[in-house]
Order: sequence, then C-alpha cells, then structure tokens
Amino acid sequence: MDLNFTPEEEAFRTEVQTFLHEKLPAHIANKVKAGQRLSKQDQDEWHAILNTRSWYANHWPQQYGGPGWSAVQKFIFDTECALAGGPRIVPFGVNMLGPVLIKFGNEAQKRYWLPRILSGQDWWCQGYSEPGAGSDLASVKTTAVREGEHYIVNGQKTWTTQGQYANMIFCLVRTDREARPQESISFLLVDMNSPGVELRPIRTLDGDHEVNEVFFTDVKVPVENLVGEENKGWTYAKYLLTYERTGIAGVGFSVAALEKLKVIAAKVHKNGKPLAQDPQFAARMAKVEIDLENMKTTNLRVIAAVAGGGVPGAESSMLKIRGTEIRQELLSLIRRAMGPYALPFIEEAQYTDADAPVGPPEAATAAANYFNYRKLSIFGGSNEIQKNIISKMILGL
Amino acid sequence: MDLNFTPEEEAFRTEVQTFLHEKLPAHIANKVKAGQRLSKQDQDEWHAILNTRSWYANHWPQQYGGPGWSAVQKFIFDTECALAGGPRIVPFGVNMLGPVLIKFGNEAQKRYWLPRILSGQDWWCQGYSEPGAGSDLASVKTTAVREGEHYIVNGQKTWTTQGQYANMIFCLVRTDREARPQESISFLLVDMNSPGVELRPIRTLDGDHEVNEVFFTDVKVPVENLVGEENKGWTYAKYLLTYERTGIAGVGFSVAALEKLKVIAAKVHKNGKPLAQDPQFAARMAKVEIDLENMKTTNLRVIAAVAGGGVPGAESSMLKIRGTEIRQELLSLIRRAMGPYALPFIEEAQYTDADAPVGPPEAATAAANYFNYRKLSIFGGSNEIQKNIISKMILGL
Amino acid sequence: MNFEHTEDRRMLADTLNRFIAEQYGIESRNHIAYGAQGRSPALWQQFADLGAIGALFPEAEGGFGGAGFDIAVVFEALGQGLVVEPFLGTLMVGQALLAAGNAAQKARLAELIDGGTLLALAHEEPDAHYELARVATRAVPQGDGWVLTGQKAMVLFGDQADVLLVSARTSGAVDSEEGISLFLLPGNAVGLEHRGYGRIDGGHAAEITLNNVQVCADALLGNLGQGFATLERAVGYGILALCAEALGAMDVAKKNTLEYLQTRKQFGKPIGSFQALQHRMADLLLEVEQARSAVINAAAAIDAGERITRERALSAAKYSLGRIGTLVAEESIQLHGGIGMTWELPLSHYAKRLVMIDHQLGDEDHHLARFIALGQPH
Amino acid sequence: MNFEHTEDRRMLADTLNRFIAEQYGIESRNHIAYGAQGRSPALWQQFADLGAIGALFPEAEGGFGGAGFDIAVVFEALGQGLVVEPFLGTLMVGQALLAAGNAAQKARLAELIDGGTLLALAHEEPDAHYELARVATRAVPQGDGWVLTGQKAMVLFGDQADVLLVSARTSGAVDSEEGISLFLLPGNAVGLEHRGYGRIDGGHAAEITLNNVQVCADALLGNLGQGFATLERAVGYGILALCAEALGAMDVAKKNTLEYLQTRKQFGKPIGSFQALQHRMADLLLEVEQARSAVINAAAAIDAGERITRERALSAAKYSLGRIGTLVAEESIQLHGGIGMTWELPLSHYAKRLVMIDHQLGDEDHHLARFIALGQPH
Repeated sequence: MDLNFTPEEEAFRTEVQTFLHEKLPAHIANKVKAGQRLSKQDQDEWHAILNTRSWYANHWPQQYGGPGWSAVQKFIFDTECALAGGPRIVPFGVNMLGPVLIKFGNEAQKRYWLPRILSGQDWWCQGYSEPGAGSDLASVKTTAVREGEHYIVNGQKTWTTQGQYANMIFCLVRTDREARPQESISFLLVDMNSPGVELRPIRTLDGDHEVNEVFFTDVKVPVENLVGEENKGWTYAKYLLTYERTGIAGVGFSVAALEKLKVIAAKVHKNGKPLAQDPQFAARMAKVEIDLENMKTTNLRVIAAVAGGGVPGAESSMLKIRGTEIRQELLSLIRRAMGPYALPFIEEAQYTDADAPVGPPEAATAAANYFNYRKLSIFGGSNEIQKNIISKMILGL
Repeated sequence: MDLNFTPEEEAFRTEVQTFLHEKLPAHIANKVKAGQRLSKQDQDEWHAILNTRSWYANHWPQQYGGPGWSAVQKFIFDTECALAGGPRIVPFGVNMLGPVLIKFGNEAQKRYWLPRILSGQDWWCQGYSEPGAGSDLASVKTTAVREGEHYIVNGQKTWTTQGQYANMIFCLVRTDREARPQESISFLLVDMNSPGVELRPIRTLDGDHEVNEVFFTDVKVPVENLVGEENKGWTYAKYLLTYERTGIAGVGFSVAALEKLKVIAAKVHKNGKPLAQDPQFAARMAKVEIDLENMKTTNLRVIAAVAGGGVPGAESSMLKIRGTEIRQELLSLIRRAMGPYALPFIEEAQYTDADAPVGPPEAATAAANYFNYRKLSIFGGSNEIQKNIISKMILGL
Repeated sequence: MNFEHTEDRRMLADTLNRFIAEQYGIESRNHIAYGAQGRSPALWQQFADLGAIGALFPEAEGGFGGAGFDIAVVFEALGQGLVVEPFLGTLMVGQALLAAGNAAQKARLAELIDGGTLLALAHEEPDAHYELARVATRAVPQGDGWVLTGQKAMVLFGDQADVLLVSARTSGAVDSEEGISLFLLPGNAVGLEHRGYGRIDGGHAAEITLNNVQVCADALLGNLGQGFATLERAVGYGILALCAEALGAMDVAKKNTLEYLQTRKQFGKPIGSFQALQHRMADLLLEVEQARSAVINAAAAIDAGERITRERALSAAKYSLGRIGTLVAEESIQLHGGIGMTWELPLSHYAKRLVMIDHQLGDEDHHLARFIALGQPH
Repeated sequence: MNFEHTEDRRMLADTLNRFIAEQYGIESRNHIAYGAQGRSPALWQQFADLGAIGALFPEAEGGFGGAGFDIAVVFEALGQGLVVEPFLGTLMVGQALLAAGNAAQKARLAELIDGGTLLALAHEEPDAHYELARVATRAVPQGDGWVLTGQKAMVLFGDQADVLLVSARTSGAVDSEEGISLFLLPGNAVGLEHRGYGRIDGGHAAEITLNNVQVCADALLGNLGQGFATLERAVGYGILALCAEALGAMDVAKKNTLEYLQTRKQFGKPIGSFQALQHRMADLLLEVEQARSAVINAAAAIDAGERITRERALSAAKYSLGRIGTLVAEESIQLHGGIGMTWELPLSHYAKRLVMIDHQLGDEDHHLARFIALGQPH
C-alpha cells in the first residue's frame, strides 16, 4: 500500500506542468478559469496544440498516434490540465469514436478517419439519444434501410452536444425491424452535409446553445460508412459507453473548482468577514473538500485495479455518481458565495470579458454554470441508471 | 386563516394543565422526563387517574365512556401531557381494539369488553405481525378452524409490544385457506391464559424486553370472541390501522424532547462553552426546531381538514414519516450532546434512579433510547410502506 | 383555528390566477421577463386595476388588505405565474412608508396602489451579503438636507424606478443597527447613476451609485438614525412575499413533475412506476407541505407577536423555502431528465426562480444563523 | 502507487480473521463484551501471541510493524469481529511511550507487546467534550514528585488497567496546549478511585477520580508541560484505529444487509427487487467505498507529512467514518426492519458499535470543525 506516485509519474507531472506553462494560451486558460464558454476556434486551437505532442488522442495506442499513457498518467494529465485552466478535450471524435474504430473498424476506415480526427479536419458529434428514450439507448427508432450501395436513414437524434460545430455524426440506427433491439442496431457514420440532415438548436435553461436535435430525412449514407457488422452495433455502442471510464469522476475539474471556491470564499465578505469564516459556509466547503479527498483515492483505487488487470464495471458507475455530485456541489457553493450577485445575467459575459460582470468577476458565470451543470447527473447515463447498474452488477440485486 | 386556538380551546388547555399539575404523580413524570422505562404498575396507575375524568379513552364517543373530544382537543391534550411528563397512553386496548369493537362489535361484546378496557381489568396486546411478513399484514398465516362452538388457533405472532403484561390479545387469523387473503382473514379475541398460548420475549438491541413472540398451538377460542363477520377481518384491520391517525406525528413527544434538548445543550459544555453555542450543534438543533415548527402546523392542517369532514388518508402517512424522522433526529441530538458519556450503560438506570448514571443525568438513557426508537420508522407500517401509500394515493403513481 | 382563506382572499386568488393564465402565460411571461425592460408596464397597470397592489396594504391607508395572509395569497399567485412585475419593491417601500412616513409621505401610497409609481428599495450593498445592518453608504448633513454617497447592489428595477428608498448611515459603525437613516430619492436625482441588467431568472435590477446626491430635509423617512426597525419590518414583508412566491412556484414545479412521471415512458413503463422515483416524489411532496406550513407560520407571525417571535418565524420560513425551493428545483429537473433543462419547458424557468429566490433577502444559511442568533439569550 | 497490502500484512489479516472467526464468534463475543469484565484476558493473551499487539509497534522497539497500514489492518480485522479487547488503549499509550519515553519507560513496551500489561489512557475530562487541550486535572510539585487531583472520564478499561497514562496540567490556562504534562500511574495508586461500568456497545470503561495521588519524579513521561504534542500523536493513532475498526464493522453490516435484501421476501418478491431499496443500497455501497478511501488517506498520512497535513487527514477520516458509520448503522437496521433491532441478530451489535465509535476521540462535528480550523491561515 503506497499512495505516492512513482518518481517516473512525478517526472511526468512536471513535464505536463511545463508543457501547460509554455503552451496553454492565456486567452483560453483565462476563459476556462472564469467559467466562460469556449468557441470552436478555442477548442480547435487547444486540440492542435496537444496534438503536436500526441497528447490529444491520449487514449489511443501509440501505433495510431496516441502517447500510450497509463491510466495514472491520464489522471495526472487531467488534474494538471484542470488546475492550469486547460479546456476539457472534446470527447466525441477522439475519445468516443476513435476507440470504436480502432477496435471494430476495418483498415480502410482506420486509415481514413483516424488521421482526420487527429488533424481536426473532422469534427464529430454523437447520434445516440433519441427523443423520448432518455437513458434507454436500446430503444433506437432511427432506421437505416439498405438500398444498393447506400443506407437510407430516417429518424431523429437529440441532445447532440456541439452538433453545430460538427461535420460528421456517428449514429446508432436500426437496420432490422423484426429482431430484438440488441440484435438489430448498427453503427453508422453520417456526413452532416448530406441532403436530408437538418440540425435544430436546443436552448438550455441558462440561455446557452450547446445541444441540438438532428433530423434525418431519406439521408443517403454509403455502405462503407458502416462500422463493423450490420446489426452488431449494440456491442460497439456498449464498448464506447464503458471504454476508459476511469476519468469519469472528473476529479481534475473538482480540484480546480475547489481551489477557485477557496479563493472566492477568502475574498467575498459577509458583513466584514471572509465567507470562509462563516461557520455554515465553512462547513459546506469542508464537507465537499473531504468528500473530494476521499473520491481522489477511490478513483486512484479503481485506476490501480484496472492497471492490475481488473475491469471497471460498476465501479465506474460509482465514480460517475459521486464525481458528478461533488462537481455539482462545488458549482452550487460558488453560486451561493455570490450572494445577491448570482442574479445579474449579462449574456455576453459568458463568452468574453468585453462586458464586465456585475459584482465580483466570478459572478458573471456562477448561476449559469450551476444551472448548466445540472446536466452532469442526467447525461452520459443518468445517476439513477448508474444506481440500477450498481444494484445489478455489484449488489447482485 | 387563523392559527390561534379558540378561547374555548385555550380554556381546555388550562384545564388539562391544571389536571396534570394536580394529578400526574411525580414519580411517574420524573421517569418520563428522564427517558426511563415505565413499569406496568406505573402505566396502570396513570390510566386509572385519567379514567377518573373519562380522559383515558379519549378517542371514544361519550356514550361509551369517552370525553367526546375534537381532534384539536386531543392534540392539545397530547402536547400538554408530553410537556408535563405524562406517559403515552398504552394504545392497544383503548385506542386500537376499542374503536373496532365500537364500530364492528356486537352489543354483548361492547357491554363486556369496553368497561374492562376502561377499568384496566384487561390488558390487551396486538396480534397483527407475523414472522417474515413485515409490513405485509395481509400475508397472515395463523389459522383459526371452526370446530363447533370454538375456533382452534394455530400459528405465531411477533413484535407483540408489552405482551408480557397482557392477559388478552386481538389477532388477525386466517379462517379460509382457499380465498384470497383479503377475503379470508378474521378478527379474533384470544385469552392469553388459554392452554396452548406461549409467550417468548424478544430482546432488543438496547437490552430491553418490550416486544415478544406469541405462539398458538391448538388454542381453543369461543366463537363469541369473533368480532364482526368471519372472513371480513381485513376490513376491521384496516379500520384499526387508519383510525384517528392525526396524532401519529407525535408532535407532543417532539416538543417535549426539543425542550429537553435545549436544556441539555445549555448545560453541557464543550471546552468551556455551552454546546448550544457550538455552530454545528446549534445548526442541527435549529434545523430540527424549524422542521418541528412546520410539522406542528402541517399536523394542525390535517386535523382541521378532518374536522371539516375530510378523511386523513395519505396525509397521515406524511405525518408518520416526517413525525418519526423528527423524533429520531431529536433523540440523535440528545445522544450526540452526551459526547463520550453516551457510552456508559448502567442497565438499572433505565428503570430507576437508584443507580446513579455516569456523567450528566440525561446520559443514562440517551444512547439506549436512541437505539430503541429506531423502531419508530419501522413499526406501525415502515416509512417505506408509507411512501408507497403516498405514491399510490396522493401522487396516483 | 382555521386554515381556510376568507371568501375575499379566495376571490382575489381566483381573479389573479385567471388573469395570469390569460395574460401572463409562460410565453408572454418569458417575452416580458427576458425583454429589454424585464417587465410590462401595461400589465402592471392591469394588476393594479385588479387590486393586486391594494391587497398588500390596509384599508386605513387606501388599500384593502395588508394582513400577512393577504400578502401571501397575492405572492403565491404571482409565484404560480412566475410574474416578474415590481411587486416586491412596491410592497417593501410601501410598508416602510406606512410604518414611518409623515402625512405627506404616506400620501404617496394612493398613487402607488394605483400602479402609477414604480418603487425600489436600495438597501443591500456589495459587501453586506445579506446582513441587514451593514450600511456603508453615508449621508452627511448639508444645509437643510443631506448629501448621499455610496453604492447599492442588486436593486430590483433600480434602473426604472420613479422613487428609491435608500438606506444611508448618519452615525455609528458600519455594521451597527443604530445610525441608519432612510431617504426617499427620485429615480432621476442628480448624481444617482445606475447600471441596469437582466436577471438570470427574468426581470431587471440595477447597481446604483450615489455620487454626492443632494436631498432635501423632507426626503428623510422616519427618525434620523432610527431607520433599522423600519427596514427590518419592510424586509420582513419582503421575506414573507418571497416565501409565498416560492411556494406558488414549487407547487407548479411539483405538479409538472408529477404529470411527467405519470405520462413519460421508459423501458416500456411510465417512469412513475419506478419505486425509487416514487419515493423521491413522496419526499418532495412532504417537503412542499412543510414549506406551505412555514409560509402559514410566517404570515400569521407578521401581524402578531413581539419582534423576536415574528422575526424567528420569518427566518424559519426563509430558511425552509430556500432549502426546499432549491431541492424542488434540482429534483424536478433531475426527474425530468434532459428535457427539464430546456428553455422551452416552463419547468426550467420555475426551477431558476426557485433557486434564485434563495439569493434574495438572505439565503438559507443566513436565515438559519439568524434564527439561531435571535433565539440566544440577550 | 499501489493499493495492495504487503504479503506480511495480508497474512496478518488472514491470521486475525481466522482466529476471530474461530474463537471470537458473535456469541462468544457478546458473552465477553457484555460480561463482568467486558473482556477476555485469555483471548487477549492469544491475540498477543498471534502478534496482533506487536504489529502496532515498530521493529526497532520490539514490535514488527507500527506503520499506519499495519495499524489499519489490525483494527479493520478487529472491527469485522467486533473485538472488545483493550487494543485501543494499548496502542495509544504504547505510542506515547515510544514518542516521549525515556529508556526505562520504553522498556515497558516489551511487556506490553507480550500482552502482560493492561494500559489505559486517562485523558478526557467531563467538560472537555472531545477538546484535546482541555485539562483541568492538576499536578502540583511535591518533594521529588507530584500530587495529582482531578477527574477523568470514560477511560477504557480504566477499572482494570495495570498502568494509566494520565494527563494533568502543570501550568497554563485550562484549555491551553501549553502546560499539559503526562504521568504514568499504577492502576492501584493510593488516592486513585474508579467507578467501572459496561458500555452499551460492549466492553468496559471507568470514571477515574484522582484524590491527591502522589507520584514520583520518574512518573513523568516526556518534558514537563510539553505533553500536548505527545498526546495529539497518540490520539492520532487512536483515531486511525477507530476509523479502521469502523470500516471493518461497516463492511460486515453492509454484507449482512445485502444478504438480507437478497433472501428476505415480502409481497412475494425478494425485498432487494424493490428499486427504492436498491438505490439506497447503492448509496450505502458508495459511502462505504468513500470511507475505505478515507482510512487509506489517514493511514498514509500518519507516517508522512507535517503536522497540519497529518492531522487534517485524520480529522477528515474521523469525520467521514463518524458520518458514514452512523448512516450505515441506521440504514442497515431500517432495511432489515424489526429483526434488525433484535439482540439476537449480530447486525444490531455492529450497528451499536458503529454509532458509538462516533462518540470516541471526537465525533463528526468535532472533527469537521477541527478540519476547518487546521485549514485556516495561522
């Protein structure tokens, strides 16, 4: 039993820190630290910087352009990135589709699509959820009917994050109407510029446009865009959903958020004293800090188990649940710390510093981010679904 | 909208206070205030005192020896009793069986049994629960087979509170093995001294003997001990379970417990300052105090609705859940307030002052009562069952 | 004891509910709330005509209500409709005028009840974080009048108000209850600057800067340096109003969520058939009923009882509604899933309002601490 | 990074688990725990022979362990078996001897590791309520030695101890960290009175009264007036031990509850098929894993890092295990229903121990406040 990172891992941490110090653009880091939303340009810029060192596709094997990192290295990288204000890597192409192609794609697909992910030439989005399906992914209704060398796709996807930036979408489609769901789903790559694809924005409660609906009307998709075998898509979908879930707790995000919260609580005053000295607020902060300290070790234990050959099954559900609870609590506390200044809402201040916020600088995004991140416990398999998984897998109930 | 009690109700409160001041024996009140357990003698004594004024069977109509109180009067009586250290009225005969006999019993039964309840001649206990049935009361397995002028009863009951004091037990028994449960249960009165009745104590985690198992082996019960009609017992059982549940929140108990807690928190010191000034402990106390203030009004609202002709259905489930949560939280706080002195356990100090407790006087029973009252959320229909009832009845889910 | 509202109050509630349903449906509401002014002067006038403002003040002063339960009835209806009109400032400033105004000042009340004046309370300051006695803004005597200097935070409709009630310190330490004076200022006073903005939950507010604003002697409301009691009383009415508003909003959120659980299917069944969700919904229901009781307690206490009893009931209610409002908002969204986060669904706006009410006039932590402090021996 | 115990520690755990299963089954345990002495000297000797005491101390001092993870492994096993033997006092006094003892005092360690001496820490006092620096007991110099007067509360096995380590004030205010001295007293010292009693969760403790107890100069452990650091270190080991014990106990409670949900039927189905209970069980599991991580953090911190880091990790762990232990106890009973409240079911004794651990060496509130205070800038 040893909680210390190895000297090699510590050296790696230093390397990451140096890289971030030298290469992370200040205009991006400032936005991240302020809780502002990033533009597509910001994200492309950061992905390209990471890719100069093969750190963009850091879940990929070296032969495909990844760095060949261990789970511990990824954990260190995520934490240091978050602390430095590095943006989250947009996962759809590089962390979701990439591993599926590497595992189930044919050679031609790998040769064609993987480099385009790395270069940023393709921006991918995800066509999993459908209206009215919620976390019941197997109830796919979008159909793909084979006609000669094409599939004809009809149906609708929803909650498509950053679909407005994407030129490609990977979809679960139903290719057999008779068979039971798990034997009738296929995994298809669709060009968003195809005739018949229509994207409609969904505005979220914080006023933001981040997710979308995608409609497919007689969309022609070449058969070579089928990944793996027809009607085996459910297997690939599940692989995608469970692949490399050891980072799902978002510990890096939380460590950075806690640091930000502490700065705020020392700075914001309640009747002449720092909020950090208010007994109730201090207790809230301490509780989430302790929970996070415990979660860090819980996360590393799962990582170590995976490194030791274990498979993260229901454990990743535990990381998802508590990880999102901690993140949401930290965002709640930042909102609470703003007092009345949580109310003013200057929409432009979400994106740029040009419009000065009202009250302390952190106030600009505090409430909006709190509301936006209610999604954490809903998307990616709601926390209720995660509890069902735990019941089944660990408890055997 | 008027939260004030009427002048008549206030006069009634004064009358109750005067009665308690004059008639409640100090040796009993002291035990109640100290959280000590009462003997059968204590309880008989108090019942007899109450009965001198028809206040013992205070849920009964006047024609049967009750006072004809409104629900508000009962609420006032319960609260004042609790504050003065009056014991809870043992409910099995007077509050449970009595109303069933009044509503469903024949004249002979009423004439014979009701006065014996009032006089204390019979001490009743309850034969509802069976091993392995939990809150599923309809799954009664104890059988009663008619043979001439007797039923022959075989089976087992459990969680029979204060069965060791009882000479009579009212039982749910199955009188038809073919019909579905709700049409095959009968309501039978059984003499505990009949041959074939055996009582075995159940020791609870706090070391106390309060509940029992009761075994029936070929017990002969005269048919005139059948209440109402054969196989209609489920109706009577449900009536008993839902009768007059407006007192189920135990607000009186909680008001008295809060008062006790405040005295303790002012007296117990943490490093030189009263515990009441410790921010975390003060917050715990304030939260439960506010919850109780709200619950008082919630309870009175339900009482008013009943007085206005409404039927307390799922509302009583709400009172049960939150009422028991508040009582349990208050007992937790009394335990917490004792610090290390919650650990010493002088068994005799649960019953008498002869053996001085270790630490503050309240320490003698603090932990044991906390553990004992975990039953509140289990017995009388567990809080989980109450939530099922709310889902069905109020939410329509 | 009686938990039925009077016939008059039931009629008032019915009238308001009908009017809101017809004129202030969620689309109109969002158009108004997130629009350039964050309010609708035309509808405000209609609210006044319906008596919604008059109900907040006693008959002796030209209104026809003013009891705690009148205020609760009005604001519960406003909460059900997510109304963003300037009722809160009107109530608080109006009650302050009533409590401390001289004849001339009280005379403004008639205009106010007619909907002709927009009032705002400019009290909270950047570093106060809900502490009522913290006033750094200073009023210095000059000639017959005073000169005011300082900053006021998150003043509701402070950019559009005709009249502002401003607290300023004329003596005492920055956090002392003694030495706070109240002044009535016209919205266009020279030296009064405002930066207006929309609120995330709809409606407008403003930061106010007072740069040597000169006011006459008759601008003073009540006695010099004795403004705290008036302020506490006025803010007490505001707390009751916010609690009732939250109750109205959470009833709607609860109802919407319940309907969703009943109709939305997943894995082939209505999601309301899943026991884990049923139990959470049962908890929510229970909490909402406790919140309702807290509002009743506060409404009863505001008209009766001495200060400590009254203010403890108000703090107990604000704590309860703050805690339960946030819980209802978060659970309602969670039980809806993704759709609960969309702008299109009315629920999301109720959720935002419920959470943000906890950021007005003291959050749950503040009022829990206040409840404790008021209960300590003095 | 490595989350596997060493081969030695795994073997130690196996040995202890086997021994406890064979010799310390729940019926024997209850017989011992609630018996006249509240312990079994015979089994204590066997524990010593198995090396369970030696594992708590470093090799250099005659033990064969002493690292945080050694202590955690031993106490986790003790918690799984609800063992009531005097391990905690032995650990704390032994570590104090190690940290501050002179050669003669350290020499006692060998006897202690052999199980030949029963040690007790007599530190807490009636009004301290977990505050470590609060010592009202006084030691006044007399001749070569001292005279001790005061009261000590809830001293584990204080009625049976051969040697007591007593804290007493030789200078400073009653709550000052400065001026606390530590003394080793024989259990039968003249003027030392004890009132022994059973504990509700099994085992014994005693109230100690010191009536002008005279001790020689060599009774002093460490430097005069500088006992606080030694005390904090010794109690830190005790905190780690209690946390590990709680973890062991909650693992058993969790396992029992899970089995009950899987096998117990109601309304014709295993009650574990009810989703509301499943989700609560999932929550419980998650909390237990967080508790496990807290113990790991504390065990790692106790051997490394400067004082603040170490003590914050210990307080974080004690807060976590206190909170989660009580939760596991209450939920385990509730999910069992009535049967969970019976003396006959082992679970009820685990539940009692889990709740009462929060009453030893500081409860969750105390350690949350301490965690906060240690984190404030000094």
